[in-house]
Amino acid sequence: MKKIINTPENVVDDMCRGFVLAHEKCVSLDSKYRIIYRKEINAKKVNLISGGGSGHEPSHAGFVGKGMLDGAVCGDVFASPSVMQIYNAITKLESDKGILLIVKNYTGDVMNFDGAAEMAEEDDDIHVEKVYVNDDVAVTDSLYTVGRRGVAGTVFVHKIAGAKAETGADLKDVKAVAEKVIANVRTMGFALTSCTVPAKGEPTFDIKDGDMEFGVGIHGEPGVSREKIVNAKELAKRVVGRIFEDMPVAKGADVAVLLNGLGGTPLQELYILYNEVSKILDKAGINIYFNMVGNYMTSLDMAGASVSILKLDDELKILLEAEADTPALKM
Amino acid sequence: MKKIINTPENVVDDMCRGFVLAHEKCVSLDSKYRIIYRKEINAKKVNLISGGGSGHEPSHAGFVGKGMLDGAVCGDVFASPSVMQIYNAITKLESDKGILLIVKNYTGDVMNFDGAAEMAEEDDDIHVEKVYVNDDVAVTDSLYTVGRRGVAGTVFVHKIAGAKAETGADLKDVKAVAEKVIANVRTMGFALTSCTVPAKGEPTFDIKDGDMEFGVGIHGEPGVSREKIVNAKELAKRVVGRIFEDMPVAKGADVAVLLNGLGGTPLQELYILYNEVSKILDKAGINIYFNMVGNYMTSLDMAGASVSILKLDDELKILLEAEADTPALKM
Amino acid sequence: MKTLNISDIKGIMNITADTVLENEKHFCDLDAVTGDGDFGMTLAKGFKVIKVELGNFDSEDIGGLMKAIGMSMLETCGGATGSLWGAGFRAMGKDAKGKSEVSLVDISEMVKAFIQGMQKVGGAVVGDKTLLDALIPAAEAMAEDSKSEDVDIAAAFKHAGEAAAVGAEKTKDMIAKKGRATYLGKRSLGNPDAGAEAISILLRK
Amino acid sequence: MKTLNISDIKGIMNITADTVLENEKHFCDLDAVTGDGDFGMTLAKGFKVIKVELGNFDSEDIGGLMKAIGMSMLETCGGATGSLWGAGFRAMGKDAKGKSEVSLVDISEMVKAFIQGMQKVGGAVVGDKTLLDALIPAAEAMAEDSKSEDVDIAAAFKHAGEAAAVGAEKTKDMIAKKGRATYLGKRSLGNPDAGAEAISILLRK
Ligand SMILES: Nc1ncnc2c1ncn2[C@@H]1O[C@H](COP(=O)(O)OP(=O)(O)O)[C@@H](O)[C@H]1O
Ligand SMILES: Nc1ncnc2c1ncn2[C@@H]1O[C@H](COP(=O)(O)OP(=O)(O)O)[C@@H](O)[C@H]1O
Ligand SMILES: [Mg+2]
Ligand SMILES: [Mg+2]
Ligand SMILES: [Mg+2]
Ligand SMILES: [Mg+2]
Repeated sequence: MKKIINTPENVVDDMCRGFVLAHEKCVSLDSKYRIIYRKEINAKKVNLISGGGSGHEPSHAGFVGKGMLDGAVCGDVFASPSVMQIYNAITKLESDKGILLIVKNYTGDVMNFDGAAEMAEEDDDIHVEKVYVNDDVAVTDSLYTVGRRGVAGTVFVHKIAGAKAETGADLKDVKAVAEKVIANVRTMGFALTSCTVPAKGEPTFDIKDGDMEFGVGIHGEPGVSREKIVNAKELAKRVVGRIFEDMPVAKGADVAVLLNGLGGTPLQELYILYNEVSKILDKAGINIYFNMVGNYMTSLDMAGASVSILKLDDELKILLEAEADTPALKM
Repeated sequence: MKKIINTPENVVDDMCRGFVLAHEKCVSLDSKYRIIYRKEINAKKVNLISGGGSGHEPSHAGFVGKGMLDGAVCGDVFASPSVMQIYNAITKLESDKGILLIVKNYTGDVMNFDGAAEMAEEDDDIHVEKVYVNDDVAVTDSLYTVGRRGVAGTVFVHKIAGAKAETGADLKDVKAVAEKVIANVRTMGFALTSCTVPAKGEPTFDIKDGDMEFGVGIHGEPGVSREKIVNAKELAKRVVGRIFEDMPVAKGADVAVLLNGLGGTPLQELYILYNEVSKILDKAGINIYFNMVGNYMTSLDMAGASVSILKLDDELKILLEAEADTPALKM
Repeated sequence: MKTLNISDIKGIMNITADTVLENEKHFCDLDAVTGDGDFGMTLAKGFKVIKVELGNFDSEDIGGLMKAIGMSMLETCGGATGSLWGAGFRAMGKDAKGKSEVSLVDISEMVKAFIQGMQKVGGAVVGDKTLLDALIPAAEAMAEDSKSEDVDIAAAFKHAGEAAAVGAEKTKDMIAKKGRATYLGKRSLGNPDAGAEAISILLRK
Repeated sequence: MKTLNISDIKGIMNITADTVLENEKHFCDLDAVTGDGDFGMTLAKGFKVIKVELGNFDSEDIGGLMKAIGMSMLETCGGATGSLWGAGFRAMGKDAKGKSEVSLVDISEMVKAFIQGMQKVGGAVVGDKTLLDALIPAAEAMAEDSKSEDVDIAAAFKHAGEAAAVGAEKTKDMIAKKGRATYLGKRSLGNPDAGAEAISILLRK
């Protein structure tokens, strides 16, 4: 394992400290519960809390700030934060307008966020609503499973729900727009290499030189299938094709595209893939109204990328383009 | 080699196209000469041109925009752009106030930028000035060598000289402030893995599991010494120590720190290293007035990082904090 | 042995904790195959705190100890493990509240409560390829043993461990319906569930 | 052969270009050891364009051809190679301007001009561990041969190639003073300079 760390056990604490030192003008850290929150807590707006396992940097702490999240709870690497961590974030960010939890749909995250919300509602009478992001089309949704995973599309939920909350909207309206995003965003990813969880010290999965994992998640979970590596053009075709299978997009539609790097892939390659994705959408008569290219929801040092497509209406467009001032996204 | 590309020959062209598609609101592309330039050329201010080999994304094209560069010339991977590419950038961005070339100090870059400047001055009567960034303290400067390399500190030159040009300052003043930055910035880097140049298809150097290259450049050139990997704290100590050896920083001084990832290292580790660097400076009574943590001057997919320290005075502080609106840096 | 008091229970929990710590990497490796490789780490983190808790706890109330352990898990452990095991221990605590001595019948009830606590938050049933596939057969074996007066507690634990091992083995042939392994679909076939393997190992100590 | 005309020169340049293309990876590998591994790619990129140029060029003027080649290199090739080889060919073009036939004496002068062109932009001298360490001895051998009437051009090229090989070999024992290998300091010892090796290979074809 080749990592710039002190010890595997300290990775998350050291990272949180470094993060807050780097952005001390806008965020603070509760180091006991590993909560990163906006320096000025506004109890007159709906406050948004997200979080999950660490290892997805800049998600989620990087999106704490004006126009996006109010707090992010940092779990261990790839393990959702505990019930008590989340509960403490809720009480810390308590607001007259209530709290919205943005949860990626994983068994652990769902159970812990639900448990914390229940506790805050019962013990502290805080109004808490939750949305579950499940944008990953690699996983087929079925009644018999836990449903699709939440991956990079979560960033759009943070951006849009955050902008809505900033307008002073009520909890039910902020929740409604978050759910609108979730209903309209789909993501598909692939990995060229495994990531290495610091505590494990070795790659999560073995993979041969010419192979890739297609449909991989953001926790080093193996993907849906092991395939031969193909070129950028073909990759774009398969990824976008899988998204369209799940969510058809009409000719003439406006969409937002997030071309997300998984952590070990340089920006150069992300732009190459974006070029191919945008050619495909162009050919299909779909208009990329808004785009983001970069590392937004990573999986430690994994090489690979994901593409998220969000269908836009007028409300989503306005909120997507609203001001954001966070460590990882400024607009 | 595991990369998201079409063919090694097309890497730079595809990347440029993707880049301009992603940022089409603010930049344009001259695809013949691979020049990325501001959509609105302002011939009433000093125009800044930089560039170099590709593979350092977001450098340099990512810094084209308000408050930083006016144009970036993209060479092949790790090869400086040709004389004619640079010459065409100069004539395209011709301005009444003249042109400043920001050149990283490498034999190839210096020769090509010099050759292009000479051509533009002689054939077109354009007033061109040049500065050579040489911040890398890994390389000892000596009369008998080509001098130190230009590495991540270049980003500070773009930011500060760009802000100065935006004020309407004259060429000699913009050049002077660029040279002030160069005189006061030092960088030291290390690599945990080699990068892989697409055309070569294999890592530039072999490196064992427990080893690192200390004092590595940004082109996969081997470093100054091969050493055992040490923890983040010790890495910070060695890197900052080497910088202070070369450029002492007084107690009480204000500095800017750029903690730069080399492309394959995730943000998580950069924050861990930043935490250690900032502890060391704190102990030395040095105040981090400004910081940047992220991938700014990369070396393809190399795992590793560099630390740049810039000593600040009042002028540099104001310019550093001035507005910037570029794809890779907004403030 | 026919009954256990607080120090017996602490002894069992201590052995369990040590087994978890010894198997931290093994449990991670198992989770890496079908999940994300953190199961051992999360569980170990929890049981490290539990060991401290065991030292500090100075009442005779077995239910109180289980509740305290449950709260520690909710505080310390994230992931599916934190909520599940936290809920399990809390439910066990509620069931054994105020008891300073427990018989095999009591223990069998406590284990049932543990399972129900987990099911309340996780909703899994037998066949979903989770730790319940080891734990439920173990509980059934124990319930069976508790019907007769002759079986002593150590023997009952032994039977439970054997049932858990059989149950864990069966998870190899299951397609996951709960937890992270579901993302693998049919690819989860052939590998056991990490949680079930862990239960089988812990109960056989 | 005592003189070369434009088609002889084109022939030699074509062989050189093919040799560059065959050795693209080899030249990259050599550069990877002491530099950044792009030398073969850059040179190949230039010589691909030169091959086209050779086909299109329809005057007899040898100097004109060299100048056109120089301009192509400045247009096409970045890196140290673009400026150096561009300047070299342009200087050669100036030296041979208007000539439709060249003798060994002329060729020897052209090679000298090539070297001076490179030195004007690059400032390197013998011993700096650059391609000049192969090229200058080669030029000297050729100058020597050109003093006598008996030596034919092919033989002179052969001698030049041998001198270049010796010169390139010597770069192994040099610490670089120009180019990217300087960053290695003493670590550049033991490995030849990529440019010098290339000159040695090209002159021996
Ligand atoms: N809904 C559930 N009910 C019971 N056990 C579950 C459930 N989901 C997962 N598990 C168990 O938890 C184990 C994984 O725990 P852990 O690694 O902490 O989860 P994650 O990393 O997915 O958050 C699985 O091996 C399985 O035995
Ligand atoms: N100043 C110089 N004068 C002559 N030759 C040089 C000089 N600097 C470098 N070279 C030659 O150029 C070769 C490297 O070329 P290239 O890979 O294009 O350069 P870079 O990648 O450093 O821009 C070296 O092997 C050396 O022979
Ligand atoms: Mg997990
Ligand atoms: Mg180069
Ligand atoms: Mg897990
Ligand atoms: Mg080179």
